[in-house]
Amino acid sequence: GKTSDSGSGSKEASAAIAYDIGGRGDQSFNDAAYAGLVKAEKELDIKGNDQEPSEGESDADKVQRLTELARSGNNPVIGVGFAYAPAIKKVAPKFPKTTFGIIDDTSVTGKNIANMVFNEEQGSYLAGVAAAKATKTNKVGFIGGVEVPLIKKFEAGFAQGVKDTNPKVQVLKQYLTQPPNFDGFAKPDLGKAAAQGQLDKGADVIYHAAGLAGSGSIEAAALDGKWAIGVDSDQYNQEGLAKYKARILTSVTKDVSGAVFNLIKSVKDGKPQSGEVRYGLDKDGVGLSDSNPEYKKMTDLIAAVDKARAEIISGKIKVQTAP
Amino acid sequence: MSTSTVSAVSAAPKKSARRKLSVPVILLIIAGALALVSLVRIISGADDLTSVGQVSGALQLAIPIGLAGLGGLWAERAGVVNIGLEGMMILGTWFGAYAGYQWGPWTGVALGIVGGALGGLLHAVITVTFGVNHIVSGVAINILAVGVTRYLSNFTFDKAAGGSSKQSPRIDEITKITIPGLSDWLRDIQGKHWFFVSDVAGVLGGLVTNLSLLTIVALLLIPATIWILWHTAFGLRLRSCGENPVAAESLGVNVYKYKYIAVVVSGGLAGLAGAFLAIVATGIYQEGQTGGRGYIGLAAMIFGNWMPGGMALGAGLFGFTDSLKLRGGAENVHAMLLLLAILLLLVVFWQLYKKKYLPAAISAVAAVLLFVWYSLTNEVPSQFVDAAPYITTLLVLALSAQRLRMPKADGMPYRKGQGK
Amino acid sequence: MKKFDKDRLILGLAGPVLALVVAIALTSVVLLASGRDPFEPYKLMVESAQYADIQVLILNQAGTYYLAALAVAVGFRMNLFNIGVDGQYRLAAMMAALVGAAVELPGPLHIALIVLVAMLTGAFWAGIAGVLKTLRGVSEVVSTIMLNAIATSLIAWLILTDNFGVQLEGSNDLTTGEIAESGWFPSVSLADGGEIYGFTFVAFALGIVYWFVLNRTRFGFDLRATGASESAAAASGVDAKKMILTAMLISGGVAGLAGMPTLLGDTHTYSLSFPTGIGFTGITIALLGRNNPIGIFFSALLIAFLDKASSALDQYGYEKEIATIMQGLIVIAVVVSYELVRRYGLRRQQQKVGEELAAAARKNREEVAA
Amino acid sequence: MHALVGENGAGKSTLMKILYGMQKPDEGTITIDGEQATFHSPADAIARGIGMVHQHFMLADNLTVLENVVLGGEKLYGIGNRARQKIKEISEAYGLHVRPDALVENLGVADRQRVEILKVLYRGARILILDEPTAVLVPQEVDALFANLRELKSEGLTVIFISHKLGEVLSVADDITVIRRGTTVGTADPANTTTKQLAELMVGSELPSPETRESTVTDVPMLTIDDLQLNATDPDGAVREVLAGITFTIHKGEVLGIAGVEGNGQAELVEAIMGLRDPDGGVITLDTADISHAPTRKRRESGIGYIPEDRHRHGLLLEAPLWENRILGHVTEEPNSNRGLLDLKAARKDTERIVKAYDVRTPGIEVTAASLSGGNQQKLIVGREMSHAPKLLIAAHPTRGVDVGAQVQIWDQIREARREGLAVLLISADLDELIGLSDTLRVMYRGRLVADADPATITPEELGSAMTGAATGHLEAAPEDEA
Ligand SMILES: Nc1ncnc2c1ncn2[C@@H]1O[C@H](COP(=O)(O)OP(=O)(O)OP(=O)(O)O)[C@@H](O)[C@H]1O
Ligand SMILES: Nc1ncnc2c1ncn2[C@@H]1O[C@H](COP(=O)(O)OP(=O)(O)OP(=O)(O)O)[C@@H](O)[C@H]1O
Ligand SMILES: [Mg+2]
Ligand SMILES: [Mg+2]
Repeated sequence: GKTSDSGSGSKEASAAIAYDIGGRGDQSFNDAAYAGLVKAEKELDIKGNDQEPSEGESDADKVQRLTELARSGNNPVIGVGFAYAPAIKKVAPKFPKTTFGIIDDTSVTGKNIANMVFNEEQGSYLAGVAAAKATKTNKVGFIGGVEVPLIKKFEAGFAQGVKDTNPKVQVLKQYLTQPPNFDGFAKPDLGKAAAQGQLDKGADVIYHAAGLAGSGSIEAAALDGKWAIGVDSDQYNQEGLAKYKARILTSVTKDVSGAVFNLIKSVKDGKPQSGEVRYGLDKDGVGLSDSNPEYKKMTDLIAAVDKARAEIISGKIKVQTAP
Repeated sequence: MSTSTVSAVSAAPKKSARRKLSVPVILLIIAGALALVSLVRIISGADDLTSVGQVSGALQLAIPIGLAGLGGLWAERAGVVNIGLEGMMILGTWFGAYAGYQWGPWTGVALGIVGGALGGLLHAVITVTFGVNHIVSGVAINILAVGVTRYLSNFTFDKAAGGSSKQSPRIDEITKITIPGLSDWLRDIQGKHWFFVSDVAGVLGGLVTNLSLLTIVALLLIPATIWILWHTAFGLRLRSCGENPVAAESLGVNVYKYKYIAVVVSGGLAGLAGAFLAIVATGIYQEGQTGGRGYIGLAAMIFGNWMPGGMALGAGLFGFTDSLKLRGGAENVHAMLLLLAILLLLVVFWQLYKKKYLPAAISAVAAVLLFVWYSLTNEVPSQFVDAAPYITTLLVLALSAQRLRMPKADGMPYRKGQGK
Repeated sequence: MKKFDKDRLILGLAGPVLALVVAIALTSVVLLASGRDPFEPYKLMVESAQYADIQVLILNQAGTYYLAALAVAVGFRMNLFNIGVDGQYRLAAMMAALVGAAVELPGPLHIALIVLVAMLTGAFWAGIAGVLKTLRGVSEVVSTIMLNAIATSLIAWLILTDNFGVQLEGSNDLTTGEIAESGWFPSVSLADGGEIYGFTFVAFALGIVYWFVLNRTRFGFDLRATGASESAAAASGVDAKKMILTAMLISGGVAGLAGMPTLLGDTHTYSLSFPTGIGFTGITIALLGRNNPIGIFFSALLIAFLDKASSALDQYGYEKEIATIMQGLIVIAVVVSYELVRRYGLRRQQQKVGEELAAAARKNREEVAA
Repeated sequence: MHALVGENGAGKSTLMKILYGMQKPDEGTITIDGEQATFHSPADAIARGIGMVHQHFMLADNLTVLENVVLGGEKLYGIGNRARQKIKEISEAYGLHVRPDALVENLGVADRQRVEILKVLYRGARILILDEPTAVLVPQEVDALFANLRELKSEGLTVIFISHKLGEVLSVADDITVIRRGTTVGTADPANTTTKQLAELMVGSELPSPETRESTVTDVPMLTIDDLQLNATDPDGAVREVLAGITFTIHKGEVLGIAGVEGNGQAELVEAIMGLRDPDGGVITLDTADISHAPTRKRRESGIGYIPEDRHRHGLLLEAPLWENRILGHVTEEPNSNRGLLDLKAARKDTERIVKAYDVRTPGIEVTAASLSGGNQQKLIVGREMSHAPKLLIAAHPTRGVDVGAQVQIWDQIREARREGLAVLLISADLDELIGLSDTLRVMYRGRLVADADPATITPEELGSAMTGAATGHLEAAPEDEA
């Protein structure tokens, strides 16, 4: 029979992204990828396509989605999130001329596969340094959304950063849910309760890697007059959190949007990225934001963070990726 | 001798099956439970077990569940099973947030209730007027609510500043009250970690600290429900529709009307639960925010034997363990192992007293195992911590004798004029 | 008897057709109200379903749904509401994948072992609810909701690399390790449309077994009798408790199979991204199909179609949530129309009874007069 | 006091439901006090002073008497103390002995009946409709009821009542209407009509009598019960004796009748014999096999037939077609199944046979059991149980709610099977039936067999007094039965 070749006549260059759970509008990971696509549309004069997953779908759906996107002439086709790994493994060999990008995974490899990965642990390490410097109670908190290896990377880096800076500081950690229950990325009231628990125990800096649920943590910390550290994007500038921005000390950024843009650009330029493309502190792929004026005033803290940054880049400090 | 009257003899009189717990007895039970928890707290050092924060967190987590459960109770007391609570709750979050961010939180609450009530109305039309299986209708409403809210978000929140297709802009807060002197005083006492006294202070403190006005409204709805359903003519009629609608009909009660009212109120309460989640607990609408709490509410209602007090207890238990796990679960839940071991020990004594030797032996072994687990470890793996609320509920249900009595005609189709 | 009553056949078909028309009309109203073209989405969906690869996707999904729905239906047939199919199939798939990856056996044996483990695990997990219900009177609605959540935690713990999980180098996913090829269920390959999982056919075959067991065996009769009236069944010699436990075990066993098409035909491992929520869709489908194996088959196809064909909408600027709305509306419309048709049929039957009695009465009167 | 009689499914209940506004008539008029009335709902009928006590009680088990009574009439006296007071008042005025705060669930049938009557009086009804009010009462209770009714009549109330017991109809009614298949076929004046004439008017046949004098009793024991003990645990943990020291033997060809006011353990005795309850002590032997703890199915297979007291709860699958109901209870036996598989064809065929042989009035075997009238449902059950040639038949109220014509049939069936060696345990509230059919009589009171009697000599009145616990031991026909 026929196959789903929507064959939209690929005269115009186009790129596509396929989202992970949450999809567009999650104000986090997926939105960042979308921002990269939009930027590429504007600056590179290409057409951007994006597709959402359905809840609880299987690999077969992802295979179908990627196939359809590749077949209709999109190049590159980017899978947002490690869940796309098995699908890309199946689809990439069938479209050798198309570049496939995958974020957060290096387990599938191929000539036409670009694995975009981030050293989240490095950014988190810096957050740990900042937290250790900012705390007055010698207690800081980490809140992870869902207990998966990726989020544990955040925890590991953070804890190491804290310990290396001030061994006396205690790190409280709490995960909100267990996979495949991804509520821990979506329910702010869980983040709030967890943060409240840590605040009650005396923590005065709370770092969350919990997506939207983290906004609850930020709220709790802010209402209590304590520090919150954001994640993924610079949450100080996030509209939904404007009310609490004064208490958002800093955020660990992860430049998914840049990574997406770079891949599209490389394809457009005829030199498609391939293999592992790692974004660490060195390339500003991850980092620590400094939009909060209060943060800018903490010179001691900034100095410590900058020192740590330099040492990580130079390789003097090796940051662990698992707690 | 054929003239003897028989009327007095009839069936051997049985004792009333319903034992009424008097207020002092209830208080005594609560005090006993608290003392036990206090003991465990002292032994394990998990001071968070009855802290102000823990109790107030538990309250916040319990309220949406309790409101949903109350919604379920209204519907089922009138004989309509409402598994659509989840969907009505979703409608509540959406409508509540939609109105809330534009016109203020209280308007949000009102519209959230309306949203849920609309879901309830649909459920009533399908189940009462068309006589469709209640579960089917509920499941359909759950699907529909997800679809409708997500669809609508594309046209509303997506365009709003600070919102997206999955999330609303931030909603203003509802006033929170803290009784100034009292709250601090109680917090101080709790902070001293004395046996029992601190625990009482913690619990009371949790109930007077940072209390959203909507929380108070929600709490008041429980006695209000008891009063309406059990002490008014309206409530009697409503309940009769769930017990024996044909009998009610034969006495001139308009069964359809009461079922409609009950189901719409049920939806409204679920909607309020949703609005609470969006406006008080979170401050935004968030896709998937309800996360099955409607089902948990239903479970709490069954747990509570279709009675408001029991339902509140179920929701409270759930909120309590949920809060425990979120607030440093590894330690708190570890302490719960000890609590459980002690409770099981009490069960053993009870069973021995009742001469049930085999169950006693089983309970004893379980208690010992728990105790060994407790003493050999420092924390519980976070994966199991997550399961704590669910396991606790199951254990409580399994250990307490179950004499569930649901309304007799619950879930049964009813057609006017077709009673036997 | 008048098994092939023409009226009855027409009535039987009229229901679903009417329902679909109404549901589509209502969906169009929603589209129109939101300023969208009220008809194009259907066209897009139907067009998309003409592609072989989408058809394969639909069929495979329907097979999975079919198993989950059968599991739910077994419970429903005796008034047991197994909300726990979701947890049961996930735990079962996980355990089956673990065992499957740990051993290597000749082909059919390997598969048989995996399937057996899945069924036993599903049955075990459902059995907990069954035991709690029979021994302690715990409502299965509550216990299965709780067990779903507990299953999630248990899986999360088991799949840790410290326990039984495997984390591939460079991957952020946790898996149970890959099952050797001898444990893969052969698929039916189409030229360019992908592969129909072999287990899909097993699923549909199970529908026949379900029908046969329920309608043609003593056990099935007992089960249905218990569902229709527990007290009457008990008096007829059914051990209600044993029946509850058995039904729960069977339901769980079938639920355990729901993950098999995907596991044996596609992923060959259980990972954090294994499909979820199938148990809940199964409830919808079982209800929509009225616990009848053929009804369930068509419902599963319908829901799978809406699921898969709707992804095409996204591309053309339509919100694909419209398909979810449609699902809800279809379920409502279908069950309402079933009910209306049933009532109409009942009225006709009563009329017939009445006519017969009236005729008899007339005859009687004539006799009395004579 | 107007009596309405007619065979099963004649339309008596339906007519009364129309009168009470629960169903709508297609044509015709209702006139009350010379004024034409149309009712859209029971509320209209209640407003016009009509009250109805239904054949199947309309009480919510889980509510208290008070709640059941005030329901729908809350405006009258509220739902609190005023209502309680009023209930006590009415209860005393008519000697109803109703306790307002008891849970209906815990009441016996007679009490429930009085609650039903009180419900009607509470609303100040002037016209009282009673659908088969005496079917479940013992003679003394019937007398008490009629005394109540006479009192009401003397206060100017109108009473319409339906009964299959023609004797009592003649004794209390002032006027009688006979209906058959939905139309009035005649009226009768109780003063100069005999039961025989009335029966002929109803069904065109003679008044049946359960008399059975030729004895077929053998000395081969079929069912032996020895010192049976059954306990129940109340919700508050207290253990109650439900049955104690029950000992009796039923021989082949013998009918053992058990008399007793409902709720004195008869139901539990039946359940213990059927295996629905596990006895706490004692031995049950069926045809030399010890079945004390055997599962129900095993007992049924080894030859126990069961006509349950509550056919809707224990005898039928109401929503299933007749042929499936024919399989119920005998799914493992011929012709219903064969080595684990059902034989639908044979089952259908056999259902057709039963429908014919037992005159079950139905348009076919595909209709649901619920669509049959009560009497016809009963005939189907009897037909089913007799079809498996049972060794022992447990018949609880086998003719309750069954018209005279069908009664004869059922009695004949039992007699015939008895002649072929069937042992029968008969439990009935209809004392004429009990005395007429039984070879031996036992009286049950508070879970014990307290008296026995010879059916040849005993009268219903004497039996009735023993049922209330007033007499024990061997009851003699003469009044000087030992105390
Ligand atoms: N509106 C109607 N049209 C035609 N037939 C009807 C109608 N209403 C009732 N019937 C039939 O007439 C019979 C009436 O049953 P009803 O309950 O009135 O009988 P009954 O005289 O009370 O019998 P029983 O003595 O068993 O209680 C039923 O069998 C039913 O099939
Ligand atoms: N409108 C109607 N048209 C035709 N048949 C009807 C109608 N309403 C009721 N019936 C029939 O009336 C019968 C109900 O009779 P009912 O149950 O009152 O009989 P019954 O002899 O009084 O039974 P029981 O003694 O068990 O109460 C059923 O067969 C039902 O199908
Ligand atoms: Mg009748
Ligand atoms: Mg009758």
